Amino acid sequence: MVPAAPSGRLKEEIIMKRRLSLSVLFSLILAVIIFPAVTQAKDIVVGTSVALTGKYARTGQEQLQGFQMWVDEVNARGGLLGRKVKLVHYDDESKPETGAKLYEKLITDDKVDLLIGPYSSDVTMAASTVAEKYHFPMVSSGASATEIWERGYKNTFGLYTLAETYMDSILEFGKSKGLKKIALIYENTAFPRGVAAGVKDKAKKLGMQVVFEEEYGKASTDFSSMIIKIKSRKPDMVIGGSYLPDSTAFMRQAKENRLFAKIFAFAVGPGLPDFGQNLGLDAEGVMGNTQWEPTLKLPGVKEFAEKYNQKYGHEPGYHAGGGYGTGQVLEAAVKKAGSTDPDKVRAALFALDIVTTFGRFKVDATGKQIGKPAYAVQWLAGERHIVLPVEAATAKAAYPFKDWGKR
Amino acid sequence: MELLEPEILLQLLIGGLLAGALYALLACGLNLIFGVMRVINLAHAELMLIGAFGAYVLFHIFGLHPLASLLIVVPAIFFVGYYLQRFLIERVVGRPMLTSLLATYGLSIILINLGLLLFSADFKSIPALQGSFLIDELAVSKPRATAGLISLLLTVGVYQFLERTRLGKAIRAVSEHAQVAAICGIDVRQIRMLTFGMAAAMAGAAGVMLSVIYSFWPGSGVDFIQKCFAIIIIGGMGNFVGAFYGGILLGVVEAFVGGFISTQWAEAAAYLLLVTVLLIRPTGLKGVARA
Amino acid sequence: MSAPVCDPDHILCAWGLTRDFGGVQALRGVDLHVARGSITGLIGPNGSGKTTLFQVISGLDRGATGAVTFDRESILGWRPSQIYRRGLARTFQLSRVFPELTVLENIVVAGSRHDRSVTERALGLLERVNLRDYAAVLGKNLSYGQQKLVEFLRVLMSDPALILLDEPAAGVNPTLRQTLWDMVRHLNGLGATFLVIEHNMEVIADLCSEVYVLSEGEIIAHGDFAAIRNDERVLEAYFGKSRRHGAA
Amino acid sequence: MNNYRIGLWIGVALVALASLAPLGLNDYQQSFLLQVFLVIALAQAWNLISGMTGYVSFGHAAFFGVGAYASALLLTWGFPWWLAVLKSAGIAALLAVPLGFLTLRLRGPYFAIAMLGLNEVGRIVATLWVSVTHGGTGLTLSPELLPSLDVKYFTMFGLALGATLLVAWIHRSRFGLELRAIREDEEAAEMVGVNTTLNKVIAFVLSALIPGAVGAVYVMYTSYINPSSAFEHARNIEMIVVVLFGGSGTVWGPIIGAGTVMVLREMLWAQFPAAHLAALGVLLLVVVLYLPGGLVSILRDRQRSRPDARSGESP
Repeated sequence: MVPAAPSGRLKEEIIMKRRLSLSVLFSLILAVIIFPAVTQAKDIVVGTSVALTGKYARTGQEQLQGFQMWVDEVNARGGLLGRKVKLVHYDDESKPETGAKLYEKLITDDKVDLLIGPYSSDVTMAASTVAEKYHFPMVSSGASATEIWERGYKNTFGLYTLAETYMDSILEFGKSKGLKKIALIYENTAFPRGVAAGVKDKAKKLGMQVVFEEEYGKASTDFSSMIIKIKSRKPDMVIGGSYLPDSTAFMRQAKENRLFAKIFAFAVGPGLPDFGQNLGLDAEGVMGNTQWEPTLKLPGVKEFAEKYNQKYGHEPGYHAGGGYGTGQVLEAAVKKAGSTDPDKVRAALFALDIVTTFGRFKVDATGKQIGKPAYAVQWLAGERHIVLPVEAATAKAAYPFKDWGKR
Repeated sequence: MELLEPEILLQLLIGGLLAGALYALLACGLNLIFGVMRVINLAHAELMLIGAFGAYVLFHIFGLHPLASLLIVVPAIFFVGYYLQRFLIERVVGRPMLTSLLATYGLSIILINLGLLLFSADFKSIPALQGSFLIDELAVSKPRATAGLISLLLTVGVYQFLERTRLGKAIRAVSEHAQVAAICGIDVRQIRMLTFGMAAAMAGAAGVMLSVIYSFWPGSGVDFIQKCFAIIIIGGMGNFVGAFYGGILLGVVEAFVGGFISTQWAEAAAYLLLVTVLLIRPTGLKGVARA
Repeated sequence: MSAPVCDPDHILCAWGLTRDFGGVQALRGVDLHVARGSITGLIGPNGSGKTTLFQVISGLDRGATGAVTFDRESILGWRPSQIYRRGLARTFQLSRVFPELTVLENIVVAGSRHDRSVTERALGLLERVNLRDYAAVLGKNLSYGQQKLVEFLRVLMSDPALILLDEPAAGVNPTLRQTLWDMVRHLNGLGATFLVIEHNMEVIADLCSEVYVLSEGEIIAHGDFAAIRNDERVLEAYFGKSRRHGAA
Repeated sequence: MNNYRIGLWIGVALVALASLAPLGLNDYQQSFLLQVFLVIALAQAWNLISGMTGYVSFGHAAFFGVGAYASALLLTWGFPWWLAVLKSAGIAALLAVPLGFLTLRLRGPYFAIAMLGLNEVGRIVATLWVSVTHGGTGLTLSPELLPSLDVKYFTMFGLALGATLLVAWIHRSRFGLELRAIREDEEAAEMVGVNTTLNKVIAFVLSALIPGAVGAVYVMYTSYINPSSAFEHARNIEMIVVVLFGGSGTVWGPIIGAGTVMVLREMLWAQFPAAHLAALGVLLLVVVLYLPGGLVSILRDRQRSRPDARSGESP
């Protein structure tokens, strides 16, 4: 750390000049203080934040596209209460703290009329507290951890089937095949923990045994040590409380390490088209769950799926369906309330019992979804099919999972 | 306990060694830079990701196998590093440590966010090398084995280059005493550019190796750079061989902690190791304390 | 630890000081006694361990064994700041003013915390060496000679009983050098004791009542200048043919 | 009029403005200011240890995180908000005592990296200590537990003001002089009677106290905390950037830096998170390469290289 020698007179002058121009530049930056733009009073402004970057980016994007389709359609139909609907959205970077800040901004700065929740239970936990603070009802599309509705809040309304029930039908299926030993892995955040709690509970009821259980961090991409351990416990089923990137990485590394089980099932990941694209043939036979599929027989599903495919170039996953359904729920609630007054909208949401493109919407006194069933999917011949429950199935479940060596 | 079965221990060990070789490749480059320039390059992991995304682009546009893309990516990143040194790093050499830390940190933020704009935040992966070799009952992951061995070869190659060739000796001379080297007629500036280019190329190669093992996104660098810090502290700052052993050690420790405790603890291993080492030996294990 | 008793006439006593740097012995059992009120010289070839001895006595190097008694207290292992506050101050061979502190701050920082007149005193010292106009100049902007002088003034702030000077005149121009030696003499007159490392034998001869000669970590001679200048071993240490271990 | 007076008057004017601001601003603008104060307070804390003593900390967010978690837990256990703030600050400071003694033995890059490691260790503890922290899920605070926006605003303002005054006082004090001497040459400082260890540890503890309190108020503001938001690496960097941008080791630097960086962020963050960070990166490079003294050095450029400069004044 040797200090510079004192410079010559001329050099000092040059430095002074440079400093002057720099100071002008910085004062310019300072001068361009943009204070929040005023929103037009006549539009109904719907605010949301979704993950456009970070771990939940892929799913967040789908959800946002679902919202946007609803906004376009409702405006094409002449708007809501005769007013145009405008969507204000931000990127929460998959971070709960950013989500909380953004909902604060949406409510107090953008002064939105209606709120849609963020993607992931994680971010929703934080965002819902802000909504609660301002007594502002928020329809949450992408969250399903029961924990969210166990805090006595009155402003969070869920669409998704609860995380705890995600794996029920798959576990029952495993039981019917005489399987006993379960290896359970999950991310250390709200939703995956909810899934895991549900699995442990259900397994107990079914008399199955969790022989391996481990949490992992949100950024984990390396599961090899974990897989080596799982291998030594020789489980019949491997169940993951996961999102897309981790479930994909886990399956890839399972193959590399020749981990074998009769059933592989993951939350979120296998329900998305990307899972099959990324893993190719290795996705074959992997089970997962879904809130919704474009093949479901519900009003408007086919039309929505087609339009979505046209607009975005791929078939919608359940996050897109959820986004779209959320719009419909909001629409119904506002119509029922006859205004966008938060108190009236809240009352309407509590009272609502409708079937949207996404399925039935009915909540209990805490705002928790109780009307909607869960479905299990499986990747078969490069496509995603509903396999459980049997009434809604579009294909018969393949069993057991084919050993890596025999593919 | 089933974990103590030799087969599992062997699996963990192999996994750890292979991961360690990749860490070593990255950390040796970082230490090379520190040795010659006394600059801690916080953007080192982003140079690695340039390599990963390079391989990704080449694979998806030209269908080039990642191993083949090494031949294109590595020289390209050499030049990236060479000119980075010339136009940016050169200006902070010899200035206080904070200056170079912040300059390279600024560079790293810029690179990450350019990456986000270009590639979005989706996790990318290259489905090229997959599956495993079977040695008896032992499954050895193909991508990991390949990446580990190539990393090892490259690191050893660079080491031999530093030890044996004239240019390598010049680099070591500058690292040990820049002024004396200058007096002996070595073009120190040129050597610095070559060094940074070389270290960048090593990082780029590590990136290509990374791309066949893991999925990655523009923000993936953070974990790696922090692990590299731990490695160079353990191995001694500026010490090439130390960084190599440090990298291998971290890989093995992570694998065993992951195996015996949990993956979350494995992620913590680097920092716990780092803090412990600093508490026992304030200047690192083989450190040259030059502030 | 039972250190040998230091003669009350001696302000500083060292016995058997040994400093080992991983096999290289920089000091090997150094015995040194500095008489109260004296100006004692410390000479020896380059690399003989003079600066290491200063490092050990002033507490910056706490890896030595042996015993050091300053003013009847055993100070080996004390923090340098404790030793300084006890009344033993030193300067460095290469000037170490604080580059981003002003000259005044450079001097004030060495004063006692509770002394209200610290600033006045510091300005007074600057006055004496004609540096008062430089009070607000940053340390790094001084010439090297001025820096060495400021460093010397700095250690005077605590009224030290013993001052170790490590080549105080090296790199200082002749005028300032004279000012410096005059001040040393003046302070000595007021009762301060000095231990001085110096290469200029004329200065040593002129200034010092007693001289210690260090060679390869050992005291090979001591006494008045006349005595050591004729000592065989000293001559050999400086000019001798038999340079062991190639030490320069 | 001398610089000190001008600074004093500007300071008084700013304090008056900040105290009256809640009357004329909506909730959002008020919470924007709250965040500016947050950054100022953190930056001053960093300035106190790193700007003054030269020990560059890359992990001061560790104390922020500790304060945030302590406060979240204390609130859920029923403590009133002000007691939660005080206790959180105290916990952070207490933790800093042994940590200071351990880490401040390290020099240069070793200290910087050790602090970075410490921050990571904090994150790991918060992640793995599930029974207390709920691990990665984090803690949400029910709205009833939280004080009103005005209370949080003025508390954060108080912290920013307090931190600034503390730095200003230290700057002019003998303690500050000793810290700066340590920054310039630690051995020489020790050699002229400065107890460097004690001084460093005191500075370290003070600089941990502030983030502890700031974290405590922060969690009341966001009502949510998880390991990655409490021990966020970006927050460390933000402190450093803000201080360097404004001017390291000065009283006004962190304030000017915080103002500029926060306005820039407010313009960009919600719409263009990537662009916001990239801009921060460019800004950082510009400052580091062309303006090592920070913005303050533009405003006040006194090159005291000649004897005709005025005497007896601290910078």
